[in-house]
Amino acid sequence: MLIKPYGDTLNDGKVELSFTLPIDNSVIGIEAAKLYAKKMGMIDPAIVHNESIGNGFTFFVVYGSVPFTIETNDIKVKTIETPTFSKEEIEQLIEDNLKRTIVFVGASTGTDAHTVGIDAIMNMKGYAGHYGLERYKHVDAYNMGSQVSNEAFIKKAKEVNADVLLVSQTVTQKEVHLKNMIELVELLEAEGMREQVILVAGGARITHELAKELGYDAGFGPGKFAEDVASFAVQELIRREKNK
Amino acid sequence: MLIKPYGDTLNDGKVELSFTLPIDNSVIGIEAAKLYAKKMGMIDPAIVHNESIGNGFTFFVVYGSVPFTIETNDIKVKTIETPTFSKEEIEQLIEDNLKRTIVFVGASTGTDAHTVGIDAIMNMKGYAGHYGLERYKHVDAYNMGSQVSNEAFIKKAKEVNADVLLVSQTVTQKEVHLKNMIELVELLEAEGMREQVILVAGGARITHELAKELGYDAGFGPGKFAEDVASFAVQELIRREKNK
Amino acid sequence: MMKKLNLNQIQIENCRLYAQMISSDIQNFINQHSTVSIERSVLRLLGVDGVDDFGIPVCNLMVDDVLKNGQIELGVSIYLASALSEEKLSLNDFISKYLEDNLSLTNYPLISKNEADTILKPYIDNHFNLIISNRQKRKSYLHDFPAKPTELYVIVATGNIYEDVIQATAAAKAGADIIAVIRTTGQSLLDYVPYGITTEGFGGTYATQANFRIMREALDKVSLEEKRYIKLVNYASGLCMPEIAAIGALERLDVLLNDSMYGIIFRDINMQRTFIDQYFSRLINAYAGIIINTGEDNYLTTSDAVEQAHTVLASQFINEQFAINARLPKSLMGLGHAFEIDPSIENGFLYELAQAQMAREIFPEAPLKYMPPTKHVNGNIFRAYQQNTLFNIVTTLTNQSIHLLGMMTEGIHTPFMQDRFLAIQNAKMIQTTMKSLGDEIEFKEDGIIQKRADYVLSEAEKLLSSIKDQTLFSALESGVFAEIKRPRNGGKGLEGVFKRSTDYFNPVLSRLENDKHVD
Amino acid sequence: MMKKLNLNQIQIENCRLYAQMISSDIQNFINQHSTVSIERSVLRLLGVDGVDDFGIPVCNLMVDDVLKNGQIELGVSIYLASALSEEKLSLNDFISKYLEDNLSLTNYPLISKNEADTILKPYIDNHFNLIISNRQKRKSYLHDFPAKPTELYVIVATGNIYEDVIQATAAAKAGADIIAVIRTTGQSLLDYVPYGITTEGFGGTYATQANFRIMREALDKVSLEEKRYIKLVNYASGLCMPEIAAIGALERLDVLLNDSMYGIIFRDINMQRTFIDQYFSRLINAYAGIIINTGEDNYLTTSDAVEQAHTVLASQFINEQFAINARLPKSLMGLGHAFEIDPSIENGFLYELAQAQMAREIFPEAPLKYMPPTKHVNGNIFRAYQQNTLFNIVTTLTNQSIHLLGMMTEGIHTPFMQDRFLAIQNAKMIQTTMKSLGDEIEFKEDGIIQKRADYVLSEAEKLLSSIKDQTLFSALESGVFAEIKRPRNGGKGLEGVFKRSTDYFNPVLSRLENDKHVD
Ligand code: B12
Ligand code: B12
Ligand SMILES: Cc1ncc(COP(=O)(O)O)c(C=O)c1O
Ligand SMILES: Cc1ncc(COP(=O)(O)O)c(C=O)c1O
Repeated sequence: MLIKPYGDTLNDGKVELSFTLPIDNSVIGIEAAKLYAKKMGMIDPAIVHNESIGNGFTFFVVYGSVPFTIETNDIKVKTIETPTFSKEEIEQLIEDNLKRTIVFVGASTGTDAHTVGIDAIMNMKGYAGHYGLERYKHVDAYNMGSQVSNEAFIKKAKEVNADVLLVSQTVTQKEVHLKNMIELVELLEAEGMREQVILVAGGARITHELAKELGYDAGFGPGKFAEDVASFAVQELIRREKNK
Repeated sequence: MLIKPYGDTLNDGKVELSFTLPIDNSVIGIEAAKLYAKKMGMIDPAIVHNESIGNGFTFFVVYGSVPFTIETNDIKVKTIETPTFSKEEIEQLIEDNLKRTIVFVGASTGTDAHTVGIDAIMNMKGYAGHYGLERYKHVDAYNMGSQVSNEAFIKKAKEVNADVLLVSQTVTQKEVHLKNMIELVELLEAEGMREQVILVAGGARITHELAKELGYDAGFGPGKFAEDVASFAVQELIRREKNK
Repeated sequence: MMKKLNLNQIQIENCRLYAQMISSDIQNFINQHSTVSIERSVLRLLGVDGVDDFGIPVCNLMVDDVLKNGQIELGVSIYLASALSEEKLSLNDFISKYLEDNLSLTNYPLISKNEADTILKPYIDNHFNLIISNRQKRKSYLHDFPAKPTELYVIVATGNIYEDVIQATAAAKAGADIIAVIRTTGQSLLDYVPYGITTEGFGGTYATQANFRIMREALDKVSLEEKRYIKLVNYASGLCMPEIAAIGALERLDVLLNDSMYGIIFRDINMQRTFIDQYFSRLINAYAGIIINTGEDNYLTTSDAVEQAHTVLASQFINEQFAINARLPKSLMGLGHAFEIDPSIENGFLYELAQAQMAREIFPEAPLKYMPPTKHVNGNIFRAYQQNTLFNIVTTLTNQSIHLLGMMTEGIHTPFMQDRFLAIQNAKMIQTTMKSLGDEIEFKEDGIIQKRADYVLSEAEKLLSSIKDQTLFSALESGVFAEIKRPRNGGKGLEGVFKRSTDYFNPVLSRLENDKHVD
Repeated sequence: MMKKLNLNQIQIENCRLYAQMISSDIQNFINQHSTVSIERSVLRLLGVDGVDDFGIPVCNLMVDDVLKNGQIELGVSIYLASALSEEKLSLNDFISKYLEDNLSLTNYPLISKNEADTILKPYIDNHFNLIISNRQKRKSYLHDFPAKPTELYVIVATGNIYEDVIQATAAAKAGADIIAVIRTTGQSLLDYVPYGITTEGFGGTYATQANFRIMREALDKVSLEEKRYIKLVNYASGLCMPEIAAIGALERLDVLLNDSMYGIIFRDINMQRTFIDQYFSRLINAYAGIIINTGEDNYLTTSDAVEQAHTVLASQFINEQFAINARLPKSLMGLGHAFEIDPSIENGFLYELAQAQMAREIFPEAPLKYMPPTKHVNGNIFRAYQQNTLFNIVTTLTNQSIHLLGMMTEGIHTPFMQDRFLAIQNAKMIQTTMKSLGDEIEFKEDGIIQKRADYVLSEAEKLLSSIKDQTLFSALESGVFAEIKRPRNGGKGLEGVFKRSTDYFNPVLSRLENDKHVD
């Protein structure tokens, strides 16, 4: 299907755009904003608001139509293909297929101090009504908290013989998460551990695609809970055991 | 000067974009939004919000960097070049140079029923602390109100021997104002009156550029008051008298 | 409801009394007149429909016919009845013949009123029963899905009825309870109702019976899906006020904008015409159980909301009395007001709160229609979103009934789908997080809020007293509302007004004035 | 200020009493200890500055030197004084020599405390006078441009101090009264203060003395232009809390984040280290007239704001007592709290209002720091803008002092320039349109708001009583705040804690503890 943005009529292509230009609020400034919007493909953009925000900077709001279309049939996105089961179903799966306790180790790694995300996945209490991994039968869940160095993380993983590593990354400013996430993969490879574990990342700006690109087995963003990651991990473990 | 949008660092090119796509809120939908943002020139756009707004429509908010630059020195905009004087200065100008009463006729024309704009310019009371034309010495101001047909407008202009015609247009939906404004010029030309009057347009979405394109002598948008249009008109009248 | 403002009850009674005197003066005038639009509505309620080859509605053809060739003072009904009687045709067959053979209604010998009554009765019954059944259908919906005390109202205005349906459905799913289809710019000045399904309009969609039907069907569908009865609104004000009311009644609209003076002030429609028309259209609304909405909010889009607040209240009192005259119960009086104070004015919010609470206390049973900020909204969509939050707060604190949501793009364009969605979210957040705040707070005695309400009420009392002294006609001539002056014999549509002859015959009017309202 | 909540005054007194008992227990511990960071701050306040060729601050070199080669229990000052005395060099010359010749401070015969006092006095005087003169400069600014009761606080966080200056200046011009330069991610875990001007940081800019100076100069400039004294904020919490306080005092910062427990709970810094450090840093702040800000708001970004509201209040009482111990007057106690209730919770706004008003009534003289919604902010920037409006309303209604503005992009990135501008506009609109609303409304007796405040106070009382019974150390071990558990001997920085010897010498501490505060 070919689609365009929808303002109030199919295919009108209407979008809203706002930005700040380092220029005075003047006719030249307004024209510059209009040109910019045009460069972005807007046809006859309307500068509906222009306001000086101090010191030679002006804030603009622009509305206009953009003519591009997207063919949705051509879109291919990497997604996690295994289904999500309920806590009970997952417990049953482990019981039936793995017949042992699965060990998860999780942390907010690097300099990242955000724990709410990893806690949401791991802590007993869970988040938004979804219990965390600590409450799962046949699961040992070690939540190392935040600001855990990759080295300490790997050390712990070895110590408890982890099946699944859960990495949470929230701060993405200046791509600090990429550096940190890649470093972990490199360290794991150096230790010869990469193939032994299921490596999973999560966080507000983490997508499955990104995680795969960085060499992880899966990535989870907002709106994902313990059952999502546990479903993936358990099914992947079963698959791997079978392939052995 | 070469400029780009400013998020929090010079030339980071950051802009905010929002739109609705006629697609479900799904990974495919999110990818479509991302592709759209890329088509608009955004490098590595972040879909920071995606929410179903019912019935197969999804609302997106996107942030990202756009690499285009604008050379501000190349920008040429048509602007009104005469200065704006105060009410008293304008009255003095008329007294010194024209030595007669100047007649303004104004209306919100066509089907447009918005009077606040034209009232702001013409009524005694004025707007935002700027007195309207009715209060000016040596000025006769006829405000015909709203929904005035172009024919009735011209009739009145003839009747009172108008020097300046003030057209207010607020409704711009489906370009209804363009049609109406052009029609007035054509009618004036047909009547052989176009050169006899100063023809001025105003309204929330009217720019001087647009007005000139449509064959008007000037156009005034938000933040313009009686003294702006009176300054222009009086100086233009003086210029024309001199050229005679 | 808690009384928080400690209003002077005697002043309120005085206001009502003055307004009653003002309106009964005008009502005398109304009762002696009719208009072409009333006559056309009568035809519509008898079942005259359709257009000729040039697209002119048959109702218009017939009334113009009588206007030109007969005595319109007798009313169009007697002519139609006489024609039917002579031709011995059903109405539909007669209309075909009328169009084909280019007949005139005035070419038939006039029968007696009694005979005419008999001939027209089945047609009237038929359409009145339709209206009653619509009313009952609405009632049954509302029984299954009771209405919330504050209902969220949004507009659609694409110009294309099919596009409107898409957006209305999405809005309903997002939480809107009431959908208004804004009319195209300029329709109110047409002296006929456009016909058929339309897909082209400017800043709104043509109000036609066919468009009403399409939207009503769509909303019924989503009502069942959402288990909320979604109300449909259109605009009656204009040269065709009574006709829109008629087709609104036939197509089960739930709310009609139907002010007694809006057309005069904001559309330069002649005041005589407007007063006469509003009476008839309100009679229809009363019969059909349609909530009317008045347009006091518009005063504040034109004049300053701080200075002219009392004109809103005065006008609400007048609208109330005209509504009573037209048999509207309080529960159908959607009196209008608005949140239009410049947000840069110190304590503006307190004045808004005072005004809204005052309306609530003075008209406790009315389904008050509360309009959002518009005039002081500019192109800064974030600022606008905030202004709407403030408006939503006042609505929630003062229990307004019909909550017309503000759009963040008010300063720019008619709403995009996302604008409407975000507006609904805004209102819902306030309704949730501030649910009981209104019950929790009390206003300081003799504080700014109480004093403001007291002041506005006193000013309204003075204004009403002065209008009463000079008659409403001349008050309007002097620009008492929205500072707009209108001459009694100026404006559009005066040519469509006529004095009823003593033999004036209008069986629809009689029933509207006398039938018991069936609920 | 009006009392609106009808709070139980006895419970409040009990809370204060328990908190006093809790803190004096810890204070005994504090008074027997010092830390490497305290010793480094002492060096800084004597005038030790600069870094070696590897970028290591001289303060760190010297303290580590004594730690390794001497008896740090005696304090670093005695070693420095002895070195100066023996070398007969000025401090600066000695430092050069120390670096060049790779000396050790421990290679000099220790002189007596009295001698040491005499040698160090001019250096201390010098720096203390600088601090006093800063304090007076601030006072004179505030005399010329008196501060508003509610000050608008925004952050800059570009990572580049020059970019920060541009944004801070723009924000000040747009109406911000207080500018905080957020620190780079991770700085609080560095056991040294980075040196010099920096242009690279993640999610914030390095806190260095040079950066402080650049920003202070820029803000002084804009203060004069805007005729408003623009306050400068940074973050003391972390392993270098006392050192940041020292350089903050020297560079005329006006506000420092300086909680007694934040580092323990949110940065996993050892609790002994933190308590000892916070005391010393607060002594400096008290001396320098720097407002401290506490971090109770963080409890609610981690735990649920409805359930854990009482932990905020309990912690405020504890922070208050620690502040008193460190000689901070009430006017410098910027106790923290936050608007963090999920907006989809029914009547959540009422709970926020109750909590904020309660803080205001219990700590009437404190310049309360009120934090905006963050946790329940998502990528919908319009929704976020609305949440910030609600927050701004509570601030205005309850007269909070330091009003940390919420950003519509909180769920996304550190603020863009336009985000900050719009945030300021949002707050200003509320301050104007709702100016006197707080004085105008009263809360219903025993209504939801009063009951909520009463409940939270009772829970805080219970919590404080239980902490008092078990000591704060073990309460923290059991995860009493933000549901985070920290072992007494765990976390970072314990190795930097030492017990003072009976001969411990710290002339800076003596003066901070005993000098009259000069205002
Ligand atoms: C709470 C919070 C804090 C708290 C953290 C408290 C704590 N105990 O965690 C405090 C106040 C300490 C804090 C500090 C900072 N923060 Co902060 N913080 C936030 C905030 C408000 C909420 C984050 C949150 O808890 N979300 C709720 C959780 C449940 O969502 P989530 O993490 O996305 O998790 C979900 C999924 O992503 C997924 N998930 C997450 N992790 C994982 C892992 C796995 C394996 C799986 C499967 C799934 C998964 O599951 C969860 C449930 O669905 C956000 C803004 C916002 N509204 O998002 C800023 C925010 C994240 N913080 C930010 C910043 C910059 C900081 C600081 C660096 C600021 C500074 N310079 O001081 C500091 C330093 C922190 C550091 N060193 O890392 C920025 C990040 C910008 C960016 N994109 O890089 C944000 C966006 C705010 C902003 N606009 O500036 N912060
Ligand atoms: C007030 C108002 C009304 C009032 C008008 C009352 C009255 N007496 O004027 C009422 C309620 C009647 C109304 C009705 C409608 N309105 Co209206 N209305 C507005 C509103 C809220 C404010 C306009 C205003 O008064 N601005 C204040 C004045 C002072 O500003 P201004 O006009 O720009 O004037 C300044 C300058 O432009 C300039 N200027 C203006 N004219 C001139 C002329 C000259 C010669 C000069 C020199 C200068 C000049 O000077 C002024 C002072 O600086 C705007 C939304 C908004 N916030 O802008 C919508 C808006 C303009 N309306 C709109 C619409 C669609 C309608 C309707 C068509 C809706 C409908 N279908 O029913 C109707 C029909 C009107 C019609 N037939 O034209 C749309 C227009 C969309 C578009 N771009 O086309 C808007 C933007 C709202 C929206 N978002 O949908 N409206
Ligand atoms: C009472 C009333 N009628 C009608 C309308 C709009 O009708 P129109 O613009 O089509 O005349 C409004 C709009 O604001 C109104 O308030
Ligand atoms: C009391 C306190 N100190 C410090 C900080 C931030 O410091 P950092 O993240 O650099 O440790 C905060 C931030 O929220 C705080 O509340």
